[in-house]
Amino acid sequence: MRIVVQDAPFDFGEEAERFAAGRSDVGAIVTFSGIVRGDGDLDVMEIEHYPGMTEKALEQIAGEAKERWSLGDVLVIHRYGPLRPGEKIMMVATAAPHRKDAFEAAEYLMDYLKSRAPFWKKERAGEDASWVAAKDEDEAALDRW
Amino acid sequence: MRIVVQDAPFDFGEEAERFAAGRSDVGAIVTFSGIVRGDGDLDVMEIEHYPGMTEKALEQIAGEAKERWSLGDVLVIHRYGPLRPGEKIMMVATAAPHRKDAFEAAEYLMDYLKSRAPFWKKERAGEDASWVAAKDEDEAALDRW
Amino acid sequence: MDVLYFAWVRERIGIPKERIETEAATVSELVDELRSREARYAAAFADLSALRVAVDQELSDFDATLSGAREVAFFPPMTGG
Amino acid sequence: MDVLYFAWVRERIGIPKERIETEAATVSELVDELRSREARYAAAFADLSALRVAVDQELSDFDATLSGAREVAFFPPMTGG
Repeated sequence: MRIVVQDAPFDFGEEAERFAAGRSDVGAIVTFSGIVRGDGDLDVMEIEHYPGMTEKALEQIAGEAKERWSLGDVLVIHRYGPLRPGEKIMMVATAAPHRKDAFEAAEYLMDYLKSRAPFWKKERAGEDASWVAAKDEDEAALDRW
Repeated sequence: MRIVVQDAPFDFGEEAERFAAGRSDVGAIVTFSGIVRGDGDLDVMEIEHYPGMTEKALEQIAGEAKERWSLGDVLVIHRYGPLRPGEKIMMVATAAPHRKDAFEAAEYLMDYLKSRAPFWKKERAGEDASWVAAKDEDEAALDRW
Repeated sequence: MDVLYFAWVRERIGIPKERIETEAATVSELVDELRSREARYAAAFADLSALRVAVDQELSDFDATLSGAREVAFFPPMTGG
Repeated sequence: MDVLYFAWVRERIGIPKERIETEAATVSELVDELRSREARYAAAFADLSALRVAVDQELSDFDATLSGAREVAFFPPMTGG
């Protein structure tokens, strides 16, 4: 299990490869990566977080996933700071003997990351700046777990 | 949309990176990769396929996914021939504006690939060789779509 | 018509492909014709529920017509992914 | 006790963190105390349904006790991922 919170960019392909490399104990690897969408005239997305609590929250969420599913490994990387359209915000990866576990665990991680990890997003477009509001559907997504 | 059927290995990290690179029209990338599990004393898994039909079937499955979900792109790579434990058998990748679509489409691709793409697996362990039987649960997995 | 066999069907019959001149109107009739040829065919086609068929590279079923078909393939349930 | 503010709560109050000496027994009492200080606090805490609270870096609620707490943080619903 590896949890990383950083402002620097990460290399999605390299992280995915490293996560999957040399494993023959699992049959299924799922990765999810979130990208800053260039909606409208978005210039930059600023991600604020709560140092100290963020790492703890991510470890809790990943630990819970390892208890619920049969997982060989879990990876979570989440960035903070200013990000431009096209930049990768975060990624999760799960390794499991079977695909169902790998998929479910990755979706679980994403659902909890969305609403239970202390990150906040601010979008800047020209002179305008606004905080991204939490969506009801993201909160509702937790109900299935 | 890119569909590849080949006997040569592929570079999972590089393919994942290339698939995700330079996109700002989508917010979510999901990848799935299948690995030969080193169960028991497995020496090699031989994958047989139906040249001609395989490509058609994969294109049909990927095309169907593009009709059902809002996808920016789809990638399917599937190998055939002899593979050793730890080697990657195949991967799919989906890109979508939102994570739900990317996850669902990737799971749909996997469910259909399992039971509707003309591949067959034979496992060799020492002197023993046996064809992998299709699982009822894999056939049942199609019911949710 | 080209008839193709994959996986254990290929192993049981002993060849991956053969050219067959047939008057069979449906897949079922073709199967009956093959079964009557030799024991290895009868063995391969003993349990149709364990078999799948593709006509001209499209998944099909045993009731399907063969009119105009150029290629028929028999194989066990697929195990991709 | 350290009190931290994030996102628009931080912007409304104008500072990311402050040290507060308080006798408040619960988060709610702390909120009442802060609200009564200045208009910017009253504005930030106007609608508690729009706020979340963490006590010692664990998600908590407004009824939670503050006994022994060293750090309280207020922020809007989170938007990670």
